[in-house]
Amino acid sequence: MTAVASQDLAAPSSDEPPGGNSRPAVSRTPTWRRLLRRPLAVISLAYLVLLVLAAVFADVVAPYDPADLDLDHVLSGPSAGHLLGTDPLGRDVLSRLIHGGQVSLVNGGVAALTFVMVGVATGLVAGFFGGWTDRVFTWAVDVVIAIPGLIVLLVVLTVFGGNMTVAMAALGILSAPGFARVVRGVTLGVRQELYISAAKVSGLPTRHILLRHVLPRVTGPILVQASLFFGAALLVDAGLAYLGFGVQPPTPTWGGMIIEAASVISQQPWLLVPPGITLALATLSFALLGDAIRDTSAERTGRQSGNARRRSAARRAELPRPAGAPDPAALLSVRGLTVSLPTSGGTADVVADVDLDVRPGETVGLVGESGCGKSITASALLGLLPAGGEIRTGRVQLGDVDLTTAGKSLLRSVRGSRIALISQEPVASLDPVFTAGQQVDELVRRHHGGSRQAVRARTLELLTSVRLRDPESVARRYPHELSGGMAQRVAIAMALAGEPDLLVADEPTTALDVTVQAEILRLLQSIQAERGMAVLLITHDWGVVAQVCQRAYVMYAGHVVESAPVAAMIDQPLHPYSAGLLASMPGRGRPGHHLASIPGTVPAPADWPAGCHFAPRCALATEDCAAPVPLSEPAPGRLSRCVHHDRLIEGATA
Amino acid sequence: MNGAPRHPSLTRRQFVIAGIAATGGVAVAACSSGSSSDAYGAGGTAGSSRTLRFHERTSAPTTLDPAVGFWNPLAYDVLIYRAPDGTFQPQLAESWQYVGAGNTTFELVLRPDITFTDGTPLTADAVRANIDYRKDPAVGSQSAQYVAAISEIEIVDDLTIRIHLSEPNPLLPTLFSQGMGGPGILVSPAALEDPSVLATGTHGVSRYLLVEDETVLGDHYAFAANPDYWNPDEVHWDGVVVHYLPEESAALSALQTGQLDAAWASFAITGAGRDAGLSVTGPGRPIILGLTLTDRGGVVVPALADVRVRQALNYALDRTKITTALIGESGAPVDQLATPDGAGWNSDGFYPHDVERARELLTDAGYADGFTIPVRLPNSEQHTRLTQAIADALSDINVRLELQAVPGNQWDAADAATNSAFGATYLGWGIDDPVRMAASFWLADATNNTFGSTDETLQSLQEQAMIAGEDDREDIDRQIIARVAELAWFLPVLVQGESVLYDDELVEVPWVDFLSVPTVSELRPAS
Amino acid sequence: MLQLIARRLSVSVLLILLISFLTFVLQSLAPGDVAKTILNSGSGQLGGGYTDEQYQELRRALGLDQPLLVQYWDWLSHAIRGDLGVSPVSGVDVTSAISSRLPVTVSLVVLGTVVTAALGIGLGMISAVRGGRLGRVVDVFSVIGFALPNFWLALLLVALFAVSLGMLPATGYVPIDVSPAEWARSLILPIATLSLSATASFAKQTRDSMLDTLSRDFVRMLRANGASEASIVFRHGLRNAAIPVVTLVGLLFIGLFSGAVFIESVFALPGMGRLAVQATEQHDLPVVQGVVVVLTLVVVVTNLAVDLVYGWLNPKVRVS
Amino acid sequence: MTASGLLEIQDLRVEFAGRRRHDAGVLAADGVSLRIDDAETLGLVGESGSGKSTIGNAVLGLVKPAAGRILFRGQDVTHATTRERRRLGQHIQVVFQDPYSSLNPSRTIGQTLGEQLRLVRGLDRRTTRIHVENVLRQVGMPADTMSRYPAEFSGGQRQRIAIARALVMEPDLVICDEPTSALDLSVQAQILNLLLDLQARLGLGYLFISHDIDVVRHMSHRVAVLLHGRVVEQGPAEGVTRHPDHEYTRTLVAAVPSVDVAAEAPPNGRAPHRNEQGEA
Repeated sequence: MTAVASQDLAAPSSDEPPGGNSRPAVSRTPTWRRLLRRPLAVISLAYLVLLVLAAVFADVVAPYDPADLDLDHVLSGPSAGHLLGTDPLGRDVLSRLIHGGQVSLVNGGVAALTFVMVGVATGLVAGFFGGWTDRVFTWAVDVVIAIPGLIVLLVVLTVFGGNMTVAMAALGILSAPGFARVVRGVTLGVRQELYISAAKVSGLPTRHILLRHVLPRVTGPILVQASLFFGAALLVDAGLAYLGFGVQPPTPTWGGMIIEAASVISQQPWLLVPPGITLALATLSFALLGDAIRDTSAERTGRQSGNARRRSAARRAELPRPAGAPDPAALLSVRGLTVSLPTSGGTADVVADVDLDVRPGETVGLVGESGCGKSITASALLGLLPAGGEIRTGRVQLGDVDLTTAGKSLLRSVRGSRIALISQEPVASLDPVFTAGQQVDELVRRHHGGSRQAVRARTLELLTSVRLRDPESVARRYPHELSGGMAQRVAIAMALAGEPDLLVADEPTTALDVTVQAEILRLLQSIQAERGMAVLLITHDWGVVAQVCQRAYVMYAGHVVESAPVAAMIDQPLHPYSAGLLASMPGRGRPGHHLASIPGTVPAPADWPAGCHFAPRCALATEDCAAPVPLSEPAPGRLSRCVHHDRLIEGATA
Repeated sequence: MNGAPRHPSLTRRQFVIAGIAATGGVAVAACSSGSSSDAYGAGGTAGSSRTLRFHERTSAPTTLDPAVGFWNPLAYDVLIYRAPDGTFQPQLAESWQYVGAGNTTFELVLRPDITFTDGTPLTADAVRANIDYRKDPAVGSQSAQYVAAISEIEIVDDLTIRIHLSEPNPLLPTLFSQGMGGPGILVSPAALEDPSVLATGTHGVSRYLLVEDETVLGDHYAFAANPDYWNPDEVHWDGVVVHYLPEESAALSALQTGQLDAAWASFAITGAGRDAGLSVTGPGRPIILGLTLTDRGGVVVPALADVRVRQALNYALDRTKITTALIGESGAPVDQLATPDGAGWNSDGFYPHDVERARELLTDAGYADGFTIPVRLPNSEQHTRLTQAIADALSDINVRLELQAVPGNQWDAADAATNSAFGATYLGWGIDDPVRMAASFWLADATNNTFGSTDETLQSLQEQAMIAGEDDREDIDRQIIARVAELAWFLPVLVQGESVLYDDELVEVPWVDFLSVPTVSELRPAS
Repeated sequence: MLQLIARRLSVSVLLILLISFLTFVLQSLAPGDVAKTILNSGSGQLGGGYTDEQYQELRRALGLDQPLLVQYWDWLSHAIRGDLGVSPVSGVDVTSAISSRLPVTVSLVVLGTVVTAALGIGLGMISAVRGGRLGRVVDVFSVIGFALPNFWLALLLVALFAVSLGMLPATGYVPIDVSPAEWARSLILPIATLSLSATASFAKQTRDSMLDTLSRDFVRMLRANGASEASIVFRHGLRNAAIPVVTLVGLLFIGLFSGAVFIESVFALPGMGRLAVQATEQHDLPVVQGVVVVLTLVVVVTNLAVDLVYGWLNPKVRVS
Repeated sequence: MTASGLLEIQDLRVEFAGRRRHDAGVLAADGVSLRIDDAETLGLVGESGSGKSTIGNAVLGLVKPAAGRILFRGQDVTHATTRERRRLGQHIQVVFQDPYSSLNPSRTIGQTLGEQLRLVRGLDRRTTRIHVENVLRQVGMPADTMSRYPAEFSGGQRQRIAIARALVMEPDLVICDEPTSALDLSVQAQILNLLLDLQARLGLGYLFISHDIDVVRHMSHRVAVLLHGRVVEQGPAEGVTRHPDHEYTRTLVAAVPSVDVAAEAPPNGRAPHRNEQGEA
């Protein structure tokens, strides 16, 4: 076995291309800049800025003095002299609206500020320190939430002689608990983050950790909630005015103006419109802004931020060859399968030109690292591509059915009864709100029908067949009451309910401990032996492949790069990627010495080279690799997508 | 006096006051048919059963106890009825008179063969029990201060009672009529044994009986005609439902959609109601609005100590313009504390709009550059609006008003401790007999006389009035009002009334002019 | 289960004590008192119709001259026995004052919640499953619904449907036992007002929750193994998506009690909200306290109900 | 064995409170004694729930031991105060499993790496910068890494950065808590190689925690096997992993699927179906 690609590790950035062109720089843009790319956010922000500016420069902007009475022209509708008409004292409505922003916005601001300060301070402290602070917090929140807020607000206003600043601060406090819970929740989450532990280990002061590490993560929710609450506070401000708590005359406020209008609604209904609309638009803007902030900050901290816009057009041009004929002897025969998925910049092919055969009763491995398209291939087989995903070309022949052209109902009838799935996270793959038994029942009923008792009997039979020791008790349990191994057995029972010919096992043991993994693998093998069922096993673990598979396909960056009987492949891989992967297994290296490793990482679909996808990381790459490389058959029963496969053999024998 | 129990409610739901002129009380009321089919009771004309659905005002009575100020003409007959035209008419008392000169002894003769709805007969003892009930401080009756002057109650015979006073008072006919929760609103002595029943039930000599099942306290009250009432001619409806809608605009909507037959209406909906095709009569129930220039001693605002300054303020107002702009036809400008052509009214007036004159007076007083008056007022749309109009007018003579509007439930004109930090307070008062206004405003110990201002002339006029006969009072009243105006202790702006909006196919409203304070019991089916 | 209920209710007793005491203290700090309210209530004037002696005597008679704690204890010792006292202003028994108002508010709030939740969940489900344009419409309306002041909206609705079109009563309330049809008609506009603002945001939450559920592993697993689409959406999807939505229903229910204060004023409904506002204005402590106790109970019971439903829906938090 | 190794753990006991009040606590570490010398790697292997990470966290001061002692260079740091921790942070550092969670997404790499130098060591901006660039170079990252955010890097790159963060304080001991478990095979090899290089160059001691026996064997001088919070076997890496004494270790080793068996026999029928123990 050769070290295909051992590298000097100390050399700077030898392994991975600097800057990681696989992870684009989208999120370097500050949040506010990305916010400005959203038209609604811009409009909302512009409106709010306009309101604030108008309020600040009201004396300059407003056409009239807002307190200037004109008793000869009261309640006039809109006119050239008074664009929005006049109020019951003949004052200019537009000018009052402009000035009204001063008080209303300050009131909203006071409420929002209190809200944020109380909510953030308490939520942050409770979430970060936990323990008794958290218990006190939880208790206090329960109390405050149970307080009939509006009544207390009325009482507070009475106590403070209608002082709106105090009332708005009280509103902020009364509304803060819900928000504080959110902050606490986020903080609890952030506290679990390992970078917090790392900061603690380094001895960073708690204050620093809170302000620099936790707070910024809470900023998103803070901005969202503050924005929404600001809008809500404006409404409450107006509502309180409606109940008779206004600011001092002659100071105009929006709420006050609505009340004024309501008191003369029979005389001049128009007056209701300008303040109502101004207020509604302000609230609307705050809400939209909040939504936009939420969306952008989700974008920013999101972990997936691959973009594939650049190359996707070119990719389309490079159409795969016409699909070859399916293998008639195979149970499943895939030819020329090409799958595209939506990405931030359009769609990109993530699986290209895949051929794959599984014969009845055979166990076939599909091996590769993450991002190579293994799972997408499995999803495509089942017709379960994520939203926007699409099989662009190719055939998936399952017995006599071509799944790529099958209609929805045909597809549904095939699933479960001909082809079934178990997946990686056993507990997550069960519905948390139903018992294990109920979930198996459902599929048994679906595939076989029958009475309640018959269904349950069959369910217990299935649970027994997956070697669960006490099937009746397991049937009664909820997924969270099951261990990973038990959950995976239940999942297998579900998959077996329809007696499928082919089981797609998508990393079925990756999340399990080795001892449990061994049991599950044995279980799969014995079931397979009993039923003559074929298995397509998707995994990144060569050991698993070696243990249970007869043949294996190796995928790299959307391509099948090699296929061979497992033993032969492990003995002598015929593609540099398979060789590299095998060589980098710690179990095959010399302890304490460098492992052979492949430099770099699997590129994102948008960064796939036009020729051999592996060429940029390949020690054997030459100019020949720049052109698309077809699969060739260097030995009987073996396929390789490498022009240099012969050099691998030389290396091995050398 | 009388009172409409408009307790000062805080909101903009008009806490307008139903102050009511010395004449009748306002009533509430209405009867109800036995089977109301919608929120407002049955429609008015339907066949044999006629129910009146009526909106009284925006704040509901707090209690049905008539001693606490709320007189319901449907449920409580009174000894002496003060009619909408201001005259006193016999109701449960057949006659009454002062005995001797000096207004210190008053005799009432009761109508015979009257029983309360609970069957108790009406006797002189019942009247005494009612007087005693008003005296109880725990009851909190507004008439308590007037009843307090009753030193002795003499039962002459079963139907005759004599009241002896510790000091002269010419207003006992008023005290025994429907105003201010007085003892003339007779409550069954049986009920007075346990007064707690008065809050939610009616226990008088009643034209209509409260239908408790169809009543929601504080929202609407249903009444059905009392078949045993002593004077069936006065029972016009089979039922009356009295509503208190929290918003006037809601009342207007209800009138327009036929959910109500009639409603009291302020300026805010009167015009719109007329435009919508409803009939309008009024305005009545006058109330005077403006400012009380409380600081006549110049404690807070030295300038106000000078009578020329106070007069200047009065000259500076264009009352006609303000009245027209603010309330249109629902009121009239006034420059004195009286209703046009009512008791004490001086028809020549005192303060025409004359800014020049105002400036001269200010200059003479040394305040040509003006000054600032802190003003305290209740924070309700209508009152702040008027105060701002006043402020705007005064700014022409460089006088600035610094407004402090407090929530309605904190507003109290009698709260001297708080109000003494202000130069002026808001004035909203249902015009009353000048003699009684004195006790509220211009006697040294008057409840609303924040700084205890006194004036000898007013003092002596008051003394004359207290002992004067009915015929002499008219002139003395006029002198009192004139003196108050000359002193310029107030800045009255307008008298505002309310109108009745109604559907004239269903209801007939028999009066109304500015003085009148009609009661719902006078509404009758359209003929 | 019973233990949980018992524990929660016992905690809520403490809660009610605390909150009632806070309200009591706050109310007592407020300028003015119920004696003034009573004295002014019949004067027909803007205050000022009484003498100081009268005022002091009435205060004594009402026990307002007692120390605060004595007054509170007096209230509490009666309240414990289920006697919420008598309003000094109206003389009405607080329990009956509240119980005569409660049906109105409860009709409003319960129907409002049901309508909002039903419409919201329905719309949310449809837009989650169908997606696309409906989803965007729901988004837009949820924000607009949030932004409109509800009393303002109410005024507009009355102007349109009651006054201009004459289709519905503008104001007023008919008890259900008088006429169920009229009862329903009298509540249409108020409930429309309450629901308009909340329905869309409800739909949005439901949709988000539904989409989240539908993107989970187990849904893929069910699909892959042949479960029917109807079962996936209605059995698995709805049940899982309902977990956060139930919390929302609880919040909505509690929130509508506040919203009802405004709605009751605009539509002249004789409910608790108006009672509360009026009592606050009048310094009518027993009534305010009564309302506070009832509302606190509503909150406590609602939260308990939400927790129970939550546990029923979500076995992970189920308490044995 | 000298009295004062680099790190010595004596009879360590860590309990976690039960989920509910009356539940018995869970023993996450029960009488664990371990020792690491300078430039030595001690491998800690076990399945999930065996308490291997807890031991690491106890050394780091992230969980409070219920009993036992932790000695760093002979000095008891079991209950170090915040101040002592700060000093200790310059000697003991950590590399965690999840390269996504271990870097604050809202701070640049430069901020994350530099803050400890500035706040704990009190270095000025310029010195800090030089220092950070230097460390980044050591782990094979370009200098412009400093101004970038974690989201711009792949998992392997992040793990390099996380290693750089540990190294920036020039520690003597690095706790490697499953440092490659989240990485793909080819990247895992790169990181393992890097860790070996750094140890050779800087003389670091590693506490290498992993569930993967192959990785542990490859990296460690000595290995301790954990089961339910107890060390069941401890000794030289080759010996423990190739010729285990303890029953559990044997099960563990046997359970690891080996690639080399495939070459020997065809898979089907090869694996004799042992009587399986169902779980319940």
